[in-house]
Amino acid sequence: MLMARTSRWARNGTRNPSSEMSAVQLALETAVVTSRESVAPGFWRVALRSPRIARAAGPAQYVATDFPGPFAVRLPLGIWTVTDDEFSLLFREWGERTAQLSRVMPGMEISVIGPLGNRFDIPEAGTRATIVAGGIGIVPFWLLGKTLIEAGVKTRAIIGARTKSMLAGVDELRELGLAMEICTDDGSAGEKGSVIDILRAHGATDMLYGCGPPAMLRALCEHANAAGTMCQISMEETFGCSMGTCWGCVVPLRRGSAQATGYPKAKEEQRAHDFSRVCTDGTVYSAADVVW
Amino acid sequence: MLMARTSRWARNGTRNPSSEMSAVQLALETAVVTSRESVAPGFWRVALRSPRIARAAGPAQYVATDFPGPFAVRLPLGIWTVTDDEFSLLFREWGERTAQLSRVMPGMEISVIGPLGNRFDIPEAGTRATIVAGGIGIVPFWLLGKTLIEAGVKTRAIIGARTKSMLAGVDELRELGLAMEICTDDGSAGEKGSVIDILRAHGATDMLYGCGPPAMLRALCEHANAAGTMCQISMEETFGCSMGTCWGCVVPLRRGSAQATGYPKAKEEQRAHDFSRVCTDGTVYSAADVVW
Amino acid sequence: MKTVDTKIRIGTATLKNPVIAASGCYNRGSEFGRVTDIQAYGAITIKSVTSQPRLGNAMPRVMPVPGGLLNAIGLQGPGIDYFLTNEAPNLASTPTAIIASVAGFSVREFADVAARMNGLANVVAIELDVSCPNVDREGECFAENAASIGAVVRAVKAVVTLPVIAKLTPNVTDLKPIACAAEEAGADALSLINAVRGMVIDTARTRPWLANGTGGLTGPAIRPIAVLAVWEVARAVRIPIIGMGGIETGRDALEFMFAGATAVSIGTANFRDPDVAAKINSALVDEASRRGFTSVSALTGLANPEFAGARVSA
Amino acid sequence: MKTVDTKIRIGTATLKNPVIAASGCYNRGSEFGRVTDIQAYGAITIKSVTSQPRLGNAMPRVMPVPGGLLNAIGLQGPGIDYFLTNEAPNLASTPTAIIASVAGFSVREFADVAARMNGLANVVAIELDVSCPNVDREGECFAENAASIGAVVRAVKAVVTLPVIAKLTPNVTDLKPIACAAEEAGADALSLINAVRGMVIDTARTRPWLANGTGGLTGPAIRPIAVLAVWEVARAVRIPIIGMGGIETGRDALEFMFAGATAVSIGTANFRDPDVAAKINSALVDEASRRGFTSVSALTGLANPEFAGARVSA
Ligand SMILES: Cc1cc2nc3c(=O)[nH]c(=O)nc-3n(C[C@H](O)[C@H](O)[C@H](O)COP(=O)(O)OP(=O)(O)OC[C@H]3O[C@@H](n4cnc5c(N)ncnc54)[C@H](O)[C@@H]3O)c2cc1C
Ligand SMILES: Cc1cc2nc3c(=O)[nH]c(=O)nc-3n(C[C@H](O)[C@H](O)[C@H](O)COP(=O)(O)OP(=O)(O)OC[C@H]3O[C@@H](n4cnc5c(N)ncnc54)[C@H](O)[C@@H]3O)c2cc1C
Ligand SMILES: Cc1cc2nc3c(=O)[nH]c(=O)nc-3n(C[C@H](O)[C@H](O)[C@H](O)COP(=O)(O)O)c2cc1C
Ligand SMILES: Cc1cc2nc3c(=O)[nH]c(=O)nc-3n(C[C@H](O)[C@H](O)[C@H](O)COP(=O)(O)O)c2cc1C
Ligand code: FES
Ligand code: FES
Repeated sequence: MLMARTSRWARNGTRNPSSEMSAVQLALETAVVTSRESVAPGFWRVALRSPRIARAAGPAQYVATDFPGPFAVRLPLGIWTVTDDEFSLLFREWGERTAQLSRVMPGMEISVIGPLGNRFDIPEAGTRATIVAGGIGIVPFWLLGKTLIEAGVKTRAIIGARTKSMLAGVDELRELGLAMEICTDDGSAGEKGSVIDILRAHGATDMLYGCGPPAMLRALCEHANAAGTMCQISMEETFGCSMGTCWGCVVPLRRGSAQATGYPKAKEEQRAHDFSRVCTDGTVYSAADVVW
Repeated sequence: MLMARTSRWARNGTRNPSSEMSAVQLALETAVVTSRESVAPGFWRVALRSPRIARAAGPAQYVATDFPGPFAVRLPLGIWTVTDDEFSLLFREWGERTAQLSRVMPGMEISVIGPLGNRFDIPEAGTRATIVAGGIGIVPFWLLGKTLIEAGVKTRAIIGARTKSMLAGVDELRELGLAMEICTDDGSAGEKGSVIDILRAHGATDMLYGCGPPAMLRALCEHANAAGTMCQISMEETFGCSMGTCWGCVVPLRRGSAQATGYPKAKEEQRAHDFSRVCTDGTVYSAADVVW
Repeated sequence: MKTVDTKIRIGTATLKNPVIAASGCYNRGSEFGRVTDIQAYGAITIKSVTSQPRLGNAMPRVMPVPGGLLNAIGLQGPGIDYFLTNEAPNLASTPTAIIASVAGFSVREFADVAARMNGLANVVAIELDVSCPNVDREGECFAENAASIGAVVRAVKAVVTLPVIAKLTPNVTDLKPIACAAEEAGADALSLINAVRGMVIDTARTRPWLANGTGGLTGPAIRPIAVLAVWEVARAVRIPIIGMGGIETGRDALEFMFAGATAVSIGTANFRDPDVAAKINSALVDEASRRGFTSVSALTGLANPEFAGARVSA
Repeated sequence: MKTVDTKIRIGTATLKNPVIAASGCYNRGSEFGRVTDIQAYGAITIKSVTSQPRLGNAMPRVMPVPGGLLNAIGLQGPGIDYFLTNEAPNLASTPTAIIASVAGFSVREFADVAARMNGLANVVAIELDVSCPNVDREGECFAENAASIGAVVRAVKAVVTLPVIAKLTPNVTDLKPIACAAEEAGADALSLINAVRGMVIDTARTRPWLANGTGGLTGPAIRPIAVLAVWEVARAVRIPIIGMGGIETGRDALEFMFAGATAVSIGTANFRDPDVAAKINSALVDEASRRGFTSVSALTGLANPEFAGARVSA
C-alpha cells in the first residue's frame, strides 16, 4: 500500500503542475470580504466569497491578491479554510501589503487569482502522516488536514511557534479533529522546543508534510532524508509575478528534478542544480529534490 | 453698516491668516470614520469624529487628509458640515486619492490636519449676502450658510452644476433653511444656465461669496468688481505640503496685496504681481486682489 | 462613429495594435494565457535570450518597493541553442506577434544571436537589450555609450532583415545622443525605458536585499522618468519609439503616446492586472475616436510640440 | 541600557542628531511648528537662496504621482538681500541648527551668496544646490559635470569658514567621479540625492502637466535610486554623506545609514507626516542600542563592506 504510493511518486515526481493546473479552474476575479478578525496579536483572518476558488482549492495552494495601495505586484497568500463558497486567508502583518490587507472591512472587494501552485499529494487510507508546521507555516494544513482525514489517513500534527501569542490558527485546526502537539521556543504553550525536537522524540511515520521558516524546513528535510521517510514541503520565496513569467522566485533543486523542467537548460557542466519557480512549479517539493 | 464693514476690510484686507491661525487650534490627529455614503454618482460624503476640528472649523477651512495608499502628500478637502464632535467631507471621485478615500468604511481611521486656511468674513446682521457655488464648489457653503444665518445676514444661494446628477450636497444645504436657486448647464434641474446668468438676472446684493471652477470664479470676480460689490472667493490649486512650506500652490495677486506678504519680495520692476500660497495665505481671497 | 485603425508600424513590421508585452515580464508568452486572453497584445516581447545558457543571479531576485518592483534576475535563460530547438517552435502558435529580445556581452554575440532569431515563424522584430542593469559587466554597459550602441546596432543590422529595436536605459546623463547614435546606426525603432538602477538594503540582515546587490526598478514609481525619456528622445529622433515604464492604465499609456511614443510596452503591470492590455487598447481607441481620429497612431506626439518623428500607422 | 549618543559631525559642525529637514520642504523652518515639535530635527535646511529675487515657475508647480511628488517650483525666493534683512534674523530663534542652502547660475554667484550666509546666527553649514533640475539653464547643470562642480566648491570654500555640503543630482551616468571631484575640491560633505528628473503629461489638456514641462520626482518612489547612490558614493569618498530621497520611516532611514550615510534628510515625507523626524530619531536610537552601540553614527556603512568613510560621531 505504501509501496504503491511510493512508486507513483517515483514515476511522476511531485505532480507536474503545468499540465495539471491548466486543466483546473484558475480564476481571476473580484471577491467580496465577508469577515475579518484578528486571531492573535498581528495575525489576521480574512474570509472572501469566491465559490470558484473555494471549490477548486487543494492543500498548499495559494491566491495572488491585489488591493489598492502603493504596490506594483500581487501579494501571495496561502488558502487557509474553505467552505462551499468562501475561502479564508490567515496571515501575519509582515510589511506594507499585509498591513494594508489587515485593514479591509466586510463588504470591501479585493482581486484574487487562484488557486495557484501545486498541491500536497494524498496517500492512501491507513497511511500514517505527520504534519509539521512552524509559525505561519500552519496555513496549508487546515485544507491538508481535512483532506487527509477524509481520505482516511492517520494524521497528527506538530505545530510550533516562537511563543504562545504567535500560535495563530491552532484552534481552527483543532476543530478538524486532528491529533495535535503544540510546542513553543519559550515553552509558553505546549512543550518547550522545536517541532523537529518533537518529531524526533516521537515514533515512525510514513509521510511527512512541512511548512515553515527555511531553517525548520531544512532540518525537516534532513531528518526525512536520513530516515528515508517520504516528505513534502511547501516553500516560500519573494514573488514578483506569481504566474511563472518573471523567474524571480526560483529555488535550487537537484539536477534533473521533474519540477525544474523549465529554465535553465544550462550546459551540464554549468549547473550544480536546476532552478524551479516556486510560484508555478511549486510551492510543494519533495524533500529529496531540494538543494539547501 | 455696510460702510463699517467695508472699511474694516479696507484696513485689514482679508484677514491675515498667519497671525490668526496660529492662535486657533490646529490639530494633527487620527480621526475615526463614522459614516460614508454616496450622495450622487461619484460623489461621497464621509464623516469623521474630531471634536477639536469640528469646533474650531470656520467657513472655507479645510483639512489635509492622509490614509494608506501610493501617495506621498496629503489630500486637501474642504470641511462640509460640522456637529459638536464630528465634521464631514463632501468630495468627488477625482483621481487616485479621492477614489481610495471613497472606499473607507465606518470604524477606519484616517489622519487629518486642520482646520487649515483662512475663512470667509462674516458681515453684520441685516446685510444681504449671495452665495455662488459651482459644482463641488458647494463645499464651503454649508458652514458659511449656517454662520451667516446665525449672524442674521440675509442670505441666498445660487447653486449650479453641469447636470442634475452632479448636484451633490444641495439637500443638506436646503435643510439649513437657506433660500436657494438651482441651475444646471443642461437644464436637467432648476433653471438652464450658469450661476452667473442667474446672478446677473437677480437684483443687488451687498456681499458675494464664491467657490467653483476657475472660469466661474473669474466671471464672478469680474461681475463683482464691475458692480463694485464686495466679493470673496475660495480658490483651489494642486497642493504639495498644505502647510505653506513648498510654494507649490501659489496664485498671483495684484502687487502689494496683504495676503501676498510672503515670497517673493522680488524687485519692484520684476513683479507684475505677487504670489500668495493658497494653502496658508488663502484659500479665501478678495475679488479685488486676484489677478486672472 | 468611425472605426479606429489600431495598427502601427515598427520599421517594416505591422502590429495589429500598439500594446506590447515587455521583455522579461511575459516569459515566452504562454503563462498569462491561464487567466487572460493574450491576443489582446499587439505583440509579445520574449525574455531576452543570450548566446550561452545562464543560471541567473542567486536569490533573492525581487523585492516589492513603493509603487514598484526591484529585480535582479540576471538573464536566467537556456541560451540560443536550446531556445531554437525547444522553445522557438512554440512561438509559431502564439496567438499574436513575437518580438525577439536579444541580450549579449559583446558586439559579436549580439550579431550572432540576432542572426539566428531572424526568420523564426511569428517573430516580427528583434529587440536589443543593451541596457540590462542587472548583469555584472566589466565597465559601462553598452547603452551608456553612444559609440558602443552604434556598433551593436550596425553589427545586428548587417545580419538581419527584420526591423531592429534598440532598447535604451535611463541611467545616463543625457539620452538624446545615445538615441541618435542608435538611429544613425540604422535602428528601426527605440524602446524606452529599461529598468532604473536601484537598491534596497535589508535592515535586518544589514546587507543589500537582492543577492546581486543592485537591481532594476520598474513599475509606476518610474513612470514620470520614462515619460520624460520618451518626450525628450521624441524630439531628437525620427524613428518610432516604444514607450514603457510603469504603465498600468489607459491614461498612463496616453501619456506615453502624447509624449511621442508610437507604441507602448507593459511589463510589471501584468503582475497586478493580467487584463491590462485589453483595457489599454480600448482606452486608446476611445481616445482616438473621441478626437475624431481614424487611427490610434494619430495620438502620437500630441503633447510634444517639437515631436520630430512621423505618425506611423500601418 | 547604555545611552546612545545621537550627535554627528559634518565637517567642523556638530548636529545634535542625524535627522535633517531637506531644502525646499521646510521653507525657513517655522511653518511645521504649528503641528509638530521642529526641535526633533538635528538641523533644518532652508529653501535654496539665490542672488536675485525669483518669482519661480508658472502654475501648476506640483503634481502627485504614484509614491511621489513631481515639482517644479523654480526656486521662487526673495534673493539674498531681502533674505539677509528680513528673514535671516528669524533663523537665530529657530530651535534647532540651520543649514543654509545656496543655489546659483554661475560660480561667482554661488561664492557671493555663500559668503554672505557665512557667519549668520544659528547657521552651521552651507549646502550648495548645484543640482536643481527645475531651473531652465542653458546647457547642463553644474552637478552633471565633475569639472564644474569642482569649480563651484573651490570658489565657495575660498570665501567661507563654515562646512560646505555639495548636493548632487542622481541624473547622471556615474555619480562617483562627480562626488570625488567635489571631495577633492574641498567639500566637507555630500548630500545625495536631489530630485530625479521626470514628467507627467496632462492627457486632458494634451500638454505637460507642470507649467515648466519637466519636474523633479521626490518621495518613496525614488528611494531605491537614492539608496544606491549613497551606497556607491560611500565607496568612493571619505567625507560624510547626508542621504535623502523618499525616507518616510525609521527603517527607510536605516537603509541610508547602513548604505553609508552619516545623516539623513527628510523632504516630501514631512508633507504626509509632520512628526516624521521624531519617529526616525527614536528608531535610530533603538537600532543603535539594540546592537549595543554607544552612538548612532556607528550604524553608518554597516551594509557596505567597501564603505570608505569614517564613522563620524561628535
Ligand atoms: C506562496 C506563498 C504563500 C504565502 N502565504 C502566506 C500566508 O498564508 N500567510 C502569511 O502570513 N504569509 C504568507 N506568505 C508570505 C507573504 O506573502 C510575504 O511575507 C509577503 O512578502 C508579505 O508582504 P508585505 O508587503 O506585507 O511585506 P513586504 O514588504 O514584502 O516585506 C516582507 C518582509 O520583509 C520585511 N522588510 C521589508 N523591507 C525591508 C527592509 N528594507 N529591511 C528589512 N526588512 C524588510 C518586512 O517587514 C516583512 O517582514 C506567503 C508567501 C508565498 C510566496
Ligand atoms: C483647499 C482645497 C480644498 C478642496 N476641497 C475639496 C472638496 O471639498 N471636495 C472635492 O471634491 N475636492 C476638493 N478639492 C480638490 C481635490 O483636493 C483635488 O481634486 C485633488 O487633486 C484630488 O486628488 P486625487 O488624488 O483624487 O486626484 P489627482 O490624482 O490629484 O488628480 C486630480 C485630477 O487630475 C486628473 N488627472 C490626474 N492625472 C492626470 C493626467 N496625467 N492627465 C490628465 N488628468 C489627470 C484626475 O483624474 C483628477 O481629475 C480641494 C482642493 C483644495 C486645494
Ligand atoms: C522581472 C523583470 C525582468 C525583466 N527582464 C528583462 C529582460 O530580460 N530584457 C529586457 O530588455 N528588459 C527586461 N525587463 C525590463 C522590462 O522589459 C521593462 O523595460 C521595464 O520593466 C519597465 O517597464 P514596466 O515598468 O512596465 O515594468 C525586466 C523587467 C522585470 C520587472
Ligand atoms: C517642493 C520641493 C522643493 C524643493 N526645493 C529644493 C531646493 O530649493 N533646493 C534643494 O537643494 N532641493 C530642493 N528639493 C529637493 C529636496 O531637498 C530633496 O533633495 C528631495 O526632495 C528628495 O528627498 P525626499 O524624497 O525626502 O523629498 C525640493 C523638493 C521638493 C519636494
Ligand atoms: S514569481 Fe514570477 S516566476 Fe515566480
Ligand atoms: S501646498 Fe505647499 S505651500 Fe501651499
